[in-house]
Amino acid sequence: MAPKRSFRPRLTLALDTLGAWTLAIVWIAPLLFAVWAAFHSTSDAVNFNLAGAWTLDNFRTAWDGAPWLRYFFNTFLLVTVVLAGQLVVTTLAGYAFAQFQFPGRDVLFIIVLLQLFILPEVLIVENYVMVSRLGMFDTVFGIGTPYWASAFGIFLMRQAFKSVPKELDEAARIEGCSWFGVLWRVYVPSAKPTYLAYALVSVSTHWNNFLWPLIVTNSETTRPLTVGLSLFGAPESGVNISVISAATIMSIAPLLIAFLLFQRQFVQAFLRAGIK
Amino acid sequence: MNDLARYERRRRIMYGWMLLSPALILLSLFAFIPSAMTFWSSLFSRGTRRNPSEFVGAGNYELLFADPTFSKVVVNNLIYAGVTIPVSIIIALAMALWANSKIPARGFVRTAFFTPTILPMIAAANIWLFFYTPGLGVLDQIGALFGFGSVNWLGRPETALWAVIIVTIWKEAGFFMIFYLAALQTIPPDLKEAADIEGASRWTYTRRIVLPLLMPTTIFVAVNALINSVKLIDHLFILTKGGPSDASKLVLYYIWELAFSYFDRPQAAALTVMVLLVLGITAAIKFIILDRRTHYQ
Amino acid sequence: QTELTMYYPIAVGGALTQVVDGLIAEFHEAHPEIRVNSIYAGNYDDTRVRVLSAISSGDSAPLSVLFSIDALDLIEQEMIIPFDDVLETDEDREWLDSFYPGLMANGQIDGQTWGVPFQRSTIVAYYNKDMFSAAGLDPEAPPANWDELVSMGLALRETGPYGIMIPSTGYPYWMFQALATQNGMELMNGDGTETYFDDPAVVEALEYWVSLSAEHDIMPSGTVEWGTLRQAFLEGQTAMMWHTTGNLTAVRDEASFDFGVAMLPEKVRPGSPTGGGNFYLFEGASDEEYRAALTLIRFLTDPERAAQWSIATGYVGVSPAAYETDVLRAYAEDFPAAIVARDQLEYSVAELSTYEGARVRDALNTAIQSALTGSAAPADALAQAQAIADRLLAPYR
Amino acid sequence: MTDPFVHVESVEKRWNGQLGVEDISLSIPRGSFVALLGPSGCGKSTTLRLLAGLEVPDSGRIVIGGRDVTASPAAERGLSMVFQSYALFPHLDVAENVLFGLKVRRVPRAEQRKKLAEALDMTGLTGLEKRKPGQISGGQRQRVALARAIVAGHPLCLMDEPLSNLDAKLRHSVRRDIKKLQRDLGMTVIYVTHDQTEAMSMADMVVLMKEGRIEQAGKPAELYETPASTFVAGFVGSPPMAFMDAAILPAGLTSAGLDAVYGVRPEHLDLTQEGEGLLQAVITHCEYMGSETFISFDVPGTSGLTVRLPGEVRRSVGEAAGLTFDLSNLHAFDKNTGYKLSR
Amino acid sequence: MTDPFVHVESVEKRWNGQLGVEDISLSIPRGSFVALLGPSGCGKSTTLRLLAGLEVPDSGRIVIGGRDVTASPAAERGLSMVFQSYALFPHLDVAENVLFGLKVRRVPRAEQRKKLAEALDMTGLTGLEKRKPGQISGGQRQRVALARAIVAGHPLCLMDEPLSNLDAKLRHSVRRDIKKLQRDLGMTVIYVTHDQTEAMSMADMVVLMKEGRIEQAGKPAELYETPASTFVAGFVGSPPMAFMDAAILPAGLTSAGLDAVYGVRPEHLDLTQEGEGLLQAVITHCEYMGSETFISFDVPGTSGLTVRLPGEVRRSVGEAAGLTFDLSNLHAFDKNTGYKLSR
Ligand SMILES: Nc1ncnc2c1ncn2[C@@H]1O[C@H](COP(=O)(O)OP(=O)(O)OP(=O)(O)O)[C@@H](O)[C@H]1O
Ligand SMILES: Nc1ncnc2c1ncn2[C@@H]1O[C@H](COP(=O)(O)OP(=O)(O)OP(=O)(O)O)[C@@H](O)[C@H]1O
Ligand SMILES: [Mg+2]
Ligand SMILES: [Mg+2]
Repeated sequence: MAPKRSFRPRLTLALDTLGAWTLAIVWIAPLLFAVWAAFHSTSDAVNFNLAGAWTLDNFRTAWDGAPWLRYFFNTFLLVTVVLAGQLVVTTLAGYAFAQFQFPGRDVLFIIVLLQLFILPEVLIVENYVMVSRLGMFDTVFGIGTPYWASAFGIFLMRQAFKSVPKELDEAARIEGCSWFGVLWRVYVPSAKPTYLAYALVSVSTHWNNFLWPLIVTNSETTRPLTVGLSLFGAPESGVNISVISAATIMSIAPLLIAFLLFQRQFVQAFLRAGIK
Repeated sequence: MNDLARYERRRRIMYGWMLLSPALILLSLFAFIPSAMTFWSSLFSRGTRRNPSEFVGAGNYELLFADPTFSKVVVNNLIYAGVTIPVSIIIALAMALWANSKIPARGFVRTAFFTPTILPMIAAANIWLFFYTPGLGVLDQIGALFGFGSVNWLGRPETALWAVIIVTIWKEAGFFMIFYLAALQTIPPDLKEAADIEGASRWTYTRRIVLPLLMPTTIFVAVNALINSVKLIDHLFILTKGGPSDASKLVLYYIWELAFSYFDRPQAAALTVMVLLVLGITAAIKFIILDRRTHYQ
Repeated sequence: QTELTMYYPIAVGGALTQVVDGLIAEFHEAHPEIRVNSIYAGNYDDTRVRVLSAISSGDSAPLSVLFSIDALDLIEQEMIIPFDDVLETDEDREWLDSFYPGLMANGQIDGQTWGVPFQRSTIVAYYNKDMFSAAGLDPEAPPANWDELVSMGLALRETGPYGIMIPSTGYPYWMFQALATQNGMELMNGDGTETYFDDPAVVEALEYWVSLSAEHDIMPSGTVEWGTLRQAFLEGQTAMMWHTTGNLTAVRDEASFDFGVAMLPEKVRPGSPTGGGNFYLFEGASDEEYRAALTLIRFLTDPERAAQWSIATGYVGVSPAAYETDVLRAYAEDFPAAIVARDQLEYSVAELSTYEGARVRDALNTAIQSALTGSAAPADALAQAQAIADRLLAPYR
Repeated sequence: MTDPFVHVESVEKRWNGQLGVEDISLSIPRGSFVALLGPSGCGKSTTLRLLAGLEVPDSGRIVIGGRDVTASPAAERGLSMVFQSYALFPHLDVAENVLFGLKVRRVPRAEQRKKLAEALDMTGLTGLEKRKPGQISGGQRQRVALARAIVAGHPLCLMDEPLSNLDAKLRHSVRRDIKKLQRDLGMTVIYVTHDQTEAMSMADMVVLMKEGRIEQAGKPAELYETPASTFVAGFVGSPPMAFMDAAILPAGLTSAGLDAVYGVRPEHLDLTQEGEGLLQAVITHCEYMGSETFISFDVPGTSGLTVRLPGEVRRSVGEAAGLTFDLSNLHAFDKNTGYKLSR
Repeated sequence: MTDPFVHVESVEKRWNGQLGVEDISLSIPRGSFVALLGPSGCGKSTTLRLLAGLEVPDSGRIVIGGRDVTASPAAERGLSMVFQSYALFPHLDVAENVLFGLKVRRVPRAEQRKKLAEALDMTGLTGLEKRKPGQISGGQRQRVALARAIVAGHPLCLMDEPLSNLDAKLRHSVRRDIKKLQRDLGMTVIYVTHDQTEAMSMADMVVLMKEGRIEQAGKPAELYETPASTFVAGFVGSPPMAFMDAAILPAGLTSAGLDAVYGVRPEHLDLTQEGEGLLQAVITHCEYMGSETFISFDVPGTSGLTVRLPGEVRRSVGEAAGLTFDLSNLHAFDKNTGYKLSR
């Protein structure tokens, strides 16, 4: 016979479970409905005809309705360019802030942190002028470069590099590494969880970014998914809910599937990087 | 021998600046210079064929204050921030506590909470549009089951902003949950055990230990939520376009409209300057006051 | 070979894209020396942003289709040039006279022509004949005036669906212009420097609109969504809707019931504003590009093409000659709804167009929406809109 | 009282089928100081946590103060606990940390103040009331944890390696303080450690554990002088007991036969000239400790042969020497099971 | 070679004006094992880091192997270092960690392989090549750090408290391994520790530091038997030397006058019946250690009076007893400066 805990903890667990499940279902419901609508004809969808036949027509219509492949490619290129630039810039700056003592460093750091609050979104007008002036209007670099010097990234990298034990740095130096060698062989590998978490944040942010690309893209050849989706979803003459749901599902599918497959690692990366 | 130390120092300074230069150049190009330019252009009137641009000082600001839409969007944005920030924080906290407890199907619950976060706001808005549409929408259909009449959620000034707020909370809470979850996992389990032995109830433990220890996270999340309440407007493009009668128009959307729809860059600049000012004050409060206070270690 | 970049205000890849792409392909065949690169940029507002962005960042965009009512602002921003600067031959000038005058109204300013009509529409009333029958109404006799609209609406409401839906998001001012015109009052003067939002006839028009839901309950309260209205009509939520003729083909393709198209009802006169997009020529291109652009515009607006376009989309054929073509005649024979828009052109007025157009329209939109949503009395709302318009327009008078 | 204060009866706990602890039975008299000793992973913490009520046993019975508490939650067992990491609440100051339990139990303010003053006084923390745990040293943190345990006034206090985060010097002095506190307050303390010195010097009773089971329980001297197995013999004492195969000893010297292994403590070994003594050996290490020198030897068939000699003794590594010992000081164990052979 | 291998000449290092170390002069012969000993914060690590080239001295000169390296970067000094935390790269496996330096220096593959095999063999790590530091035990991590230091083949190896993260048992065995490696490879080792047992048992020369200065340097027995000051006397030996004011000793017993303080080691104190002996004392602690028992006493005017007795001795706390000692075993120090009084 095994001694059992009293009744109270089991009751709380039951209440917790009930609460958590309810909230979870409420939270996921919109997405489920969108999926449902995407696979049904419009009238079945809006009338909740549970017997309605499942169909792929909406996807066919949506797929033919816009150059999605191009949009996917653009978005993919965009997140790659943004991430690559961010990794280089934030690594260098984070390293400087974490490991180099020089006058003015702390003031500079505060200035960088200020940028956390000077949102690129708020500066759309002048940034748009700047991007035009630099000849980057309607290019993937035009969308990407303003995000390269991410203050959040610099902050994270500094944090990660600071938490690398000083001994590792010194051991590498004794073994003959230059400052770059130390950065490359010690700091960068040690900050891997942070890189991973940051990459995830960056990719999902820029996969989802809308306002800025809306403003600086002009053509199909640069337009990312989100802007494409918004154009697709707001035609002059009216919308078809099922087709829009299909397009929406289609455009979120890659990220959603990636997330569902890797959600454990995704969440873990966040937790391990200790972002807070 | 002092030369040695001095040489070493100089080398470090050089490297430091070298490493920082890409970031500084980019920050200047896309944050600091544009900020300054925004301020500068907010001092000039708009140039048209009839009235060339001229220096007007605070003129644009005066115009803005005279503009009823301006006060409307400010009030809207205050409501938007005032509701989305606390509500999404509270929901995120509840989610994190649940997602961190030993309930069945925890993986599903976590995924459900977090999934909205990875959707583009534009896509989320499309989905919610389907929810809100009067007559056809899911909300109305559910309401009909309980005998409520059709409600035009996005089409009525009383409800439009709230409809937008709900979408924002839905999108944000899961994201904030992750930060709380991370923070919860850094709380050593023996604190809970120590409290158990002292006879603290779950509620006491949560209130007296967990919440205070989560304070830095709460501040971080609150600042993020505040920033989002300024920048998260993508769904307006799909859901309401700021209507009806500006009932759901937010500041950034208005900036966009001023600049790209009305071609009134100076007004947009003036409004931008005010937003930057508010954000700057927030930044100061965060860095100077809050960060100092929460460093208990 | 001359390269032309043309911005076009439709959602990429929609049904319309294929039509436009088809037309361009035909053009390429006919004029191999010109290459047209068309960029589909979404709705009118988005497209305008796109074009202006492109131009201010130094790209050349010699021609584009933009909102017909943007002309004044575009002139004011010194963005467009008049067609008169490019026309060379008498034949060219004749071509300019071949359009319906109603469609030219918005594009002719200060004695010059700045816009040439292409993707033009007007508002028509779509109605569900099956529902009319079900409510005991004659499916061939849609309401001809305001009172009939209400009485028929009430009859229809008896059987369940709403009687009518007039969209009040997207372009509320446009719908409202129809009502005001029917009540005998235009909303602005020809120069775009005056508006008459607080005129009693205008106020009465708004009161009528509001009464449809508030008093008679034949229209849902709150605003009616432009984007989802077609869906609502197709789903049988309403027996009538006012919408752009541009929707005609889509409704025809999707409707599972018998539907009719009618002119809008009259109060003191019949009336509807025109709408839609014009071709504009933008500053900063070379003469050669302007010539090529003109060639393209003439190609796309010639009667054969205009007829084809009208059939494919439901938009109005831009010249009387278009309706004389065999294809369109045959089509109209088969589908009489297709010429309702043309017939209505006789009564149509220019779309609301002033300096500071976007803001003035927004002010009016806001007034309309506040009245419809019950947050302000029509008279007060319109008075406020008029005040804003006065303030905005003062510098231009 | 004849009844033991804490009584554990064949308690067992498994982690997903894997062994945690098994067949743990203990009787602990009121007021005694019991050390749970053993190598890492042997189940010391698990045992303590079962006692504390932080884990529920799979089977068995736990009685504290005459009350069966097997299924009671931690708070109802009337005990306090000091954690290895101290488990101080980082956002509360010293006073609040100490008073946490009293506040939870809504003890009146005045009494709180009185008890706080007492506890701080006893632990020498007076004056640090307003500091946060992050602002005091490791040793002081340790004392706060103690004060928190004291203030509750429970007769039973459980401690899980409370000294392992302190450095050697401090450990020694806090050890004495804990012992003194326990004696002065008459508390019953169950103390987990993996350091045999700590267990031997502080405890009235040492419970040596191995792989989830109790290997031997008894007074410190019992474990040292009559170890129940080679494991106990090798774990207790520093340097530990050396072992020799029966086979390498001069024939006829012992009676237990070749299946035995003999243990001898360093203080019972003597150095002789090369060629003399019972064993011939080569010096492998020579460690000078100030008051004494340890010399270790390598002899095939033995392990850990070490001689303890007073003062400094200079011998080079590699030198040969003889070793001798008194047979009465040998401990005989079964070669296969490791358990003591009754002589 | 008559020249010392490592030569440090009045080196000084300040941190923002605050003292780090001062006037450090040392001569270390090739192949010797030197321990830097001292309490926390006395400047041991700083001295080591100055030697390693991780810090630049404010003044003074450092010569290694006849080459003035005062201004050379760490990598060019031809030395290896073992850190307290081992400083293993967590993302590299054991083999990669050991070979890190060779890879940085682009040593040919074949040679890398050969040296790796040797070093792993020497440290008993063979078979663990592919494990990450997180997947091996503390003791094994320590060995990886050693292997990394060995593989470089430098004649000088600096170690900063390399054993302090290990538990008592392991510490003892690794201590021996390090000593053996050093002897076998003929390396010169400079070893930082705050544990006097470690320093005494391993080093050929102990450098005892205090507040940034060298207090006494010499052979272990020198420090134990002729401590230069009360600080040295109290730091070396366990339990440490006890001190008695001259005033409490029976008058006329000693010659140095009342300004002296006398030190006596536990092994030189003897217990007598109450009322007999030179001092009358009360027992405050009684710690049984298996082979011996330490009994501590409280006598006004003395500190740390402890007697070392063999085996188990049962005396109760609070009991009275007499103490006696041989005068020749007393160490006399100046009461004010703490320095040794020449007899
Ligand atoms: N929560 C747990 N889940 C699974 N296994 C556990 C858990 N806690 C302990 N164990 C296992 O039970 C055994 C005993 O662990 P316990 O913590 O009691 O050892 P210990 O003697 O305290 O060791 P240490 O000296 O390292 O603290 C170990 O094998 C351990 O891996
Ligand atoms: N980087 C530094 N900046 C400022 N002060 C320092 C620095 N490193 C050491 N110090 C100071 O120099 C003195 C000597 O420090 P050091 O680390 O050498 O001591 P230690 O003997 O190694 O002590 P421990 O045993 O605690 O490691 C200390 O007072 C310390 O505070
Ligand atoms: Mg344990
Ligand atoms: Mg140190």
